[in-house]
Amino acid sequence: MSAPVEERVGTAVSLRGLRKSFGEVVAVDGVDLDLAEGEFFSMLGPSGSGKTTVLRMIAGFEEPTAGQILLGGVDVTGRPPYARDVNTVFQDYALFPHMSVLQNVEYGLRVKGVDRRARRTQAGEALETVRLSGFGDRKPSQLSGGQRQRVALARALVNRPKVLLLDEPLGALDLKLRREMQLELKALQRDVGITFVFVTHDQEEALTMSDRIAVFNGGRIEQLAGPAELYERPATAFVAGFVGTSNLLADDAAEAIIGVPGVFTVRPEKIRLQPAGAPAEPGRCTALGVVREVVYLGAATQSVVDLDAGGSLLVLQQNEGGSVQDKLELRGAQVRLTWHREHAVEIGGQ
Amino acid sequence: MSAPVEERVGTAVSLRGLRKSFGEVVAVDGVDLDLAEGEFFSMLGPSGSGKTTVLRMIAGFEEPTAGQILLGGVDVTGRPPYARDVNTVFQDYALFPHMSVLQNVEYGLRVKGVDRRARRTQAGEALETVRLSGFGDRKPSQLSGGQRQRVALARALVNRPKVLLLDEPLGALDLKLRREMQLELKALQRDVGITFVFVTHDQEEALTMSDRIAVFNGGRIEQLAGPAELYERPATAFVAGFVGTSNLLADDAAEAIIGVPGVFTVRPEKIRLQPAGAPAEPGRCTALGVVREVVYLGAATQSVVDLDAGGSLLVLQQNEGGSVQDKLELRGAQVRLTWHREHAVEIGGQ
Amino acid sequence: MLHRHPRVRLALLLGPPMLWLGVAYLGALAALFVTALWTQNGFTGVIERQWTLDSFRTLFTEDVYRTIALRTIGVAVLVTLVDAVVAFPIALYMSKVARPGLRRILLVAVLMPLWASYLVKAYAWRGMFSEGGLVSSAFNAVGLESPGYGLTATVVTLAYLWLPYMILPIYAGLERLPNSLLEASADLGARTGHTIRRVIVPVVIPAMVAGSIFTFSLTLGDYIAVRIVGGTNQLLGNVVYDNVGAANNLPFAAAVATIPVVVMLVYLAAVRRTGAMENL
Amino acid sequence: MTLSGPTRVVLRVLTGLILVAIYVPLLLVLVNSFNVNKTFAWPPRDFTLEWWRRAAESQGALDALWVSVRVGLAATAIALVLGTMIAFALQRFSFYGRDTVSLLVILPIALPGIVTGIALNNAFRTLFGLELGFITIVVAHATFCIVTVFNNVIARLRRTGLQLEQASADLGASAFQTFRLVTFPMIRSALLAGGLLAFALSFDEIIVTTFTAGANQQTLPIWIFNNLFRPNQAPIVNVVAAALIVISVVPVYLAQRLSGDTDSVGPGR
Amino acid sequence: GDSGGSGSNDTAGGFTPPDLKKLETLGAGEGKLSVLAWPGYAEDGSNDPKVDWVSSFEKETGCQVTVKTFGTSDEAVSLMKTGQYDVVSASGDASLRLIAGGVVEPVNTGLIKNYADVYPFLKDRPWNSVKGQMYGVPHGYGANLLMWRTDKVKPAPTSWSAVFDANSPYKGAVTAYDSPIYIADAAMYLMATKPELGIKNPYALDDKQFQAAVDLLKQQKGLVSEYWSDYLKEVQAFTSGNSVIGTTWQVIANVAKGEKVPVDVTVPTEGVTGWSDTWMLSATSKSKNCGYLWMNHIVSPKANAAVAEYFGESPSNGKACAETADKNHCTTFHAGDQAYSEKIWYWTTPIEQCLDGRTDVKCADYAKWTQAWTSIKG
Ligand SMILES: Nc1ncnc2c1ncn2[C@@H]1O[C@H](COP(=O)(O)OP(=O)(O)OP(=O)(O)O)[C@@H](O)[C@H]1O
Ligand SMILES: Nc1ncnc2c1ncn2[C@@H]1O[C@H](COP(=O)(O)OP(=O)(O)OP(=O)(O)O)[C@@H](O)[C@H]1O
Ligand SMILES: [Mg+2]
Ligand SMILES: [Mg+2]
Repeated sequence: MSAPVEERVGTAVSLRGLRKSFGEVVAVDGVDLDLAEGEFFSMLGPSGSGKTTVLRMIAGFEEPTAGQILLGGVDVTGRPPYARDVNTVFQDYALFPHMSVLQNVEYGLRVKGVDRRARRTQAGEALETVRLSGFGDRKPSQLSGGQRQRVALARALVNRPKVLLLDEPLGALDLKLRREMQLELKALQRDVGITFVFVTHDQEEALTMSDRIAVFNGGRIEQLAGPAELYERPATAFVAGFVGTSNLLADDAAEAIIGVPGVFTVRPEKIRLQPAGAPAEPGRCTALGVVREVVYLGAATQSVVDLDAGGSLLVLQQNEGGSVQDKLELRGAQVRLTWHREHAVEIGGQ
Repeated sequence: MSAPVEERVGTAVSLRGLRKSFGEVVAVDGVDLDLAEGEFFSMLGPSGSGKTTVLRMIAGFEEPTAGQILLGGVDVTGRPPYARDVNTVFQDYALFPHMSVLQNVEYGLRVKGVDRRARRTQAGEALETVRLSGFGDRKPSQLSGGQRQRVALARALVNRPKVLLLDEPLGALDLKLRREMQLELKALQRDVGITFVFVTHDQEEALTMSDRIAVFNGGRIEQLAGPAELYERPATAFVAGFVGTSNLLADDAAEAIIGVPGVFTVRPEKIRLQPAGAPAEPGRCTALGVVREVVYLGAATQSVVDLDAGGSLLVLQQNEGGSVQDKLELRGAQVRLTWHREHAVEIGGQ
Repeated sequence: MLHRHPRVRLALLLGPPMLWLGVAYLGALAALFVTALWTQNGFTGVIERQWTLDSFRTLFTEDVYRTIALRTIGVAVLVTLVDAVVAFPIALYMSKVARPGLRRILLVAVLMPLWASYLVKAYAWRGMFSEGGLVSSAFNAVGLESPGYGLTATVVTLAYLWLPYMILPIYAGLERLPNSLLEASADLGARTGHTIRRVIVPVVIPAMVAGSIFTFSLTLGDYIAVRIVGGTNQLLGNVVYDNVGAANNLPFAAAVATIPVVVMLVYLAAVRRTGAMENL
Repeated sequence: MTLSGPTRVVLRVLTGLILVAIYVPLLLVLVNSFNVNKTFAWPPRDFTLEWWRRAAESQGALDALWVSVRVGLAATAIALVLGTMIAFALQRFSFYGRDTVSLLVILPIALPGIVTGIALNNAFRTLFGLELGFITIVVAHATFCIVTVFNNVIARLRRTGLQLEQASADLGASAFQTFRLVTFPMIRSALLAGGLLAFALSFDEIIVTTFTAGANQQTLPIWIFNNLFRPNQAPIVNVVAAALIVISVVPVYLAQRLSGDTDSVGPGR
Repeated sequence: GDSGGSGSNDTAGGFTPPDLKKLETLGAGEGKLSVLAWPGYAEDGSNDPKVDWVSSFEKETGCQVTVKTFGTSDEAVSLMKTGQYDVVSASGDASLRLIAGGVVEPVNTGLIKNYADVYPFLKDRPWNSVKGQMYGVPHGYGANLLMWRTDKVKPAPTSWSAVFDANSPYKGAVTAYDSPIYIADAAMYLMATKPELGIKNPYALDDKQFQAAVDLLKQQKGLVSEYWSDYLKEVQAFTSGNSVIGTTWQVIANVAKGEKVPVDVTVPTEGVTGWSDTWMLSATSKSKNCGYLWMNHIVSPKANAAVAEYFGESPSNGKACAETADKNHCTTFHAGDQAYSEKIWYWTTPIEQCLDGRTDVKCADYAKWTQAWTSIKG
């Protein structure tokens, strides 16, 4: 999906031992990061885990309690926001209500003293990039949510910042629009080649869009990896649970099924659901159980199976063929679950 | 999933030729519906399609311009909200901020004059149902989004209404929480046996939870069916696109691949992606093409394939085994797509 | 019952206040301005109900009334400007810098002078502007001549008296301005001056206009402060007062009173579009 | 951090200066209440407690204070009722003439006090045949106080919307129950803020009062006005004003606390 | 001599007052009395417990008194017209208007015991009687004197020219009384300095005379630092030095001297204007008996002395001089000094019919004076 970080030309953002406390609350507790130029980087984590605070420190709205922030190798830790070559797309867009769309987009150029004509041209191009040409004269209040989101994007991009910070920019949009905007945003980033730092608490969004993802928990980075590694090889139970469904096998069940004690996680889509009498396959772990619940999801069917060995597992089956009714009727049936040994990932218990 | 409507004892809600216009705007344009007792009924549709307006007319907040509303067979069209045996869970919960959780839940009983002790008991039970015992003394502002949602639910359920109306009750929650609440809500509905009328614009949510779904478009019901039928057999292009991804084959492409002219839709998960050289299988339609884009979604991988015959199709492949890298490397490759003939559903063009 | 008849509910809600404001208050105003078209017996002060435009003729032909009207409007404009300029920084500090605890204290500090008597405050300023008072000492200390009693003192005193009425709406307006807008401006490269000029000021203008309705109308109607610190100057309020309270010439007083009323109505009509009415 | 460091410093300094400018005259009043000079000549020759002693004995000041409090409370009560009614009408209904109504509400405060004063004076005497007195002061004050309540309440209604009331009706509450249990608690702090400002407005009003007060009722400002013109009484006026400033901290602060959200105190908002 | 003495002219105006009956016999008090008074004329101890001549009246007569004060004569007239007040302390520039408007009624002085002790030169004057019928009880009088700061104004002035002359060295520090009636001061000055105008009475000015007085005042405005209308303002102005010379009342001078301000007062050579106040009874009063009792009380030696001393004027009852706390009070205020009193042009309401008896011209009436006053101040 993207080239490994090492091949990149330079480092866009470096955070060194970044800490921030508000009185008693430690919001960010020692973060080290290097973001490559042109990278699409996501910060994923539950509410209150410190994502926004890191972003605000990069933008310069918040002074770190300790640590340094480097942009393109230059230490900008003490600088005010207007002296940093980064721009932000706010969650609530923060469009200036008294200015037209065009004036909003021009704003950054205007304060830099770019002359009127050049400003018009560049702002016009930016609006074209986000497919809003012709909306320049409207007031933000006359736009829909998705359109406002795009204006905010154009307003930031027109300045050609080295780094673009986005704090849950899609959080306020509805599902369908959000999906569309995800694709657009990703395509845009590829076109303009600017480093994106993207904050979200939606794991699907992070997986779909990012080159790399940092999973935050309690002010620290719990795991930093590409989407596939993060999903397939979660380092901790927290990551396993937060990124995808947590399907844990522990204690006796793990011992009985996998043969080793420990805590393991198996992704639901890796598990094959077969009639109880199906023959065992070599190289695959096997567990017997009873289907407690079947839910039709459209593209897939999800079943909850109570294992004879204890615990339960979620199983996801793509609805490629066969009738829905057949699948639903499995409720209460004895089944055999199998998966490749390698898909049971041992995680550092927590 | 649920017994067919005809077997049910009675009809909880009937709408007869319901219309509502606001000045020039026709928000609801003739809706006829019969909801069975104990049914989990969803209204799905894009923004502005009239879902909320229908709900508000059932609750009594809006007077219909024409048509009738029957609750349990009784015409309640002109009655004020407090004289209807229905309760509503609002999108933003509408919890009374100046009352504690317990006082919120007790409210309906209080205004009915239920004495203090009985009230306490019933409210306590309702809080237990939504797993919030022990939170009674908090103020709504001291709760998380999901907890507030459950209080709103308890506040409505404690009145044991015949019908519970829910207007995008999960819209404000984040993805993970929303999934959890979907399961809880569904289980709860099964336990209490109250008819639920559930408004959402999230198709996954509707498919997962409902007995039946009405798809709204422009103030009318476009299709009314169970989840599987809706998903597998969309009646119109609109439904096909709104419920799931719209994968359309039309004109020449349809003629070339399926052999008949017309507009067809194929769900991405029904399509098998094979090397271009793989042998054709009997009974399956086949199309050749080039992979334009591969996106890793965690549990599945989604590819966009440009067909040689024209147009493009989305293909969804469950990530059951195999390396992610292999899949991503298919970008640009020649592939063959196949699917069962029956999965290409002809839709009424629109 | 009522729920079926929104018109009835509306009538019940609006009826009493409209009787009060629309009938009693507007009626009183109308009666006053009808009086302006009557005349009075100069000696006994009895109003004679004969229609005449004499009052208005005097008002428009004598230069002195135009002079006084213009002076009064000038003072009102200056008072409003002084208040806007002074209120802005303190309102900005209260809403965007001070922490909630301090904010509350500042708000109380700003509101408290409203409870000290108007007259007493005006006399306090009289003391400060007198020879040897604080103001003249301060001016003399830097080698300037003290303004003494006069229009300057009037403007300062009135601005002081009406200041809370300007601070409160501006503060409320700034309070509603999301912090993220200020951050967005800085983020886009604007220094603070830019941000204030281009983002904060345009957004608080309606609030300032709302405050100016108070400062304007209060100044146009004042006749007391100018007598205390205004030296030999008089404002429209004095003319009205002298004619009604002193000369007992209600018709002429009513005619004079039409000037501030017209000024305020024109002003209200002009600011209506700014959304100031919502910010009062 | 929404404003840069230097700006914050500048703002802090300016705020300090403005507060000094606000409080120097008030301090002067306080100092003068101890000034031996009967016309509070500056600088004071000497200090005395005489005026405070005499003020404490001044029945006239106490009576006037009591009249002012009663007038303020009555006018505020009326303004609360009428202002709330208009706010509900304008916020909850759309009808022809809404703009006119909202203009009408602000008119009494937007027109100069002397105009309102002579208009009401003339109307009370000639149109309504009322004898000037307590009632007429209350009526006049209530007229221009309505707007502060109206503004606070309508701002609150705009912010809270209809949904809580619908939720209440949905749960079976009648219109009256909804008002008592939901609507009123929701607007309570706005009523408090608007009422406080209305009271303050009434309490220090002098111009309209001059024209609407009868023989037997003098409010505190009128008492002050009269006593400034009486030989040897002026210093006592300073005492009364100084005492008022000090006492007023209590209601203002309490109201701030009770209303909870600081932003709802304003001539409206 | 006759230079002053507006009193020499007994045929006031020549208007006919409404025909109202005076009370013939005194009955019992009605129990309450509403008083409209200059500040300091009816003190009930509520402002200063030591200053109280109302409580004793209430005790003696059972008439409960409420007091409303007014700031100018004109205010008094408009308040009296509301009919809410039973008695009023009217100055000469208000009284005729009250009489002509039928607001007050003739008074039967025979029912007022203390009337006999009132200085005779205060009785039956044009501002308190019409055609020999008294409309009230004379209460006290005083003059509008010239006051100056002895340290700043040298030599001591003897003429009003110090405040009227365009070349006055005290430019910017002159003060003048803020009322239309002040036009009479200018007219009086012109009477002496411009005899060619033929002014005989400063309250009876034909168009030319009136214009001359107004022009003089407009010119004076350039000298004026501020116009005063209350004690406090003038005392403060003289204390701070914002004003150093101007018209004043004796009481103000006394207060200023009490505060150790170096001031002095004089009756300039051109004469002075002044006031003589009269208690009058409302024609629509429902408490007329209490009103008579009040009029009797207020000119009783004790009360009359108390008022005169508190307010700072000459009592109208000679016996009051024995009751003043300051034994020099009557001397200071020239009480009973008929010659001094004759020098004062007492405030009288200017009306269209010239008060000096001319019938060939119309004189400027008070409404004109008011509008002129506005244009003088500009
Ligand atoms: N200005 C502040 N003052 C005090 N505490 C703060 C402040 N800003 C953030 N915090 C605290 O710091 C912690 C981290 O907050 P932050 O906003 O960075 O989380 P987040 O990961 O962005 O969460 P969310 O997904 O809810 O936006 C939280 O506990 C929060 O309460
Ligand atoms: N009170 C109203 N006045 C005028 N138009 C209204 C009103 N309420 C709804 N409408 C209009 O009626 C139509 C249907 O609105 P409705 O709220 O029912 O849609 P919805 O399906 O619930 O949409 P959403 O998903 O955005 O909530 C819209 O066009 C809307 O603008
Ligand atoms: Mg955040
Ligand atoms: Mg809706």
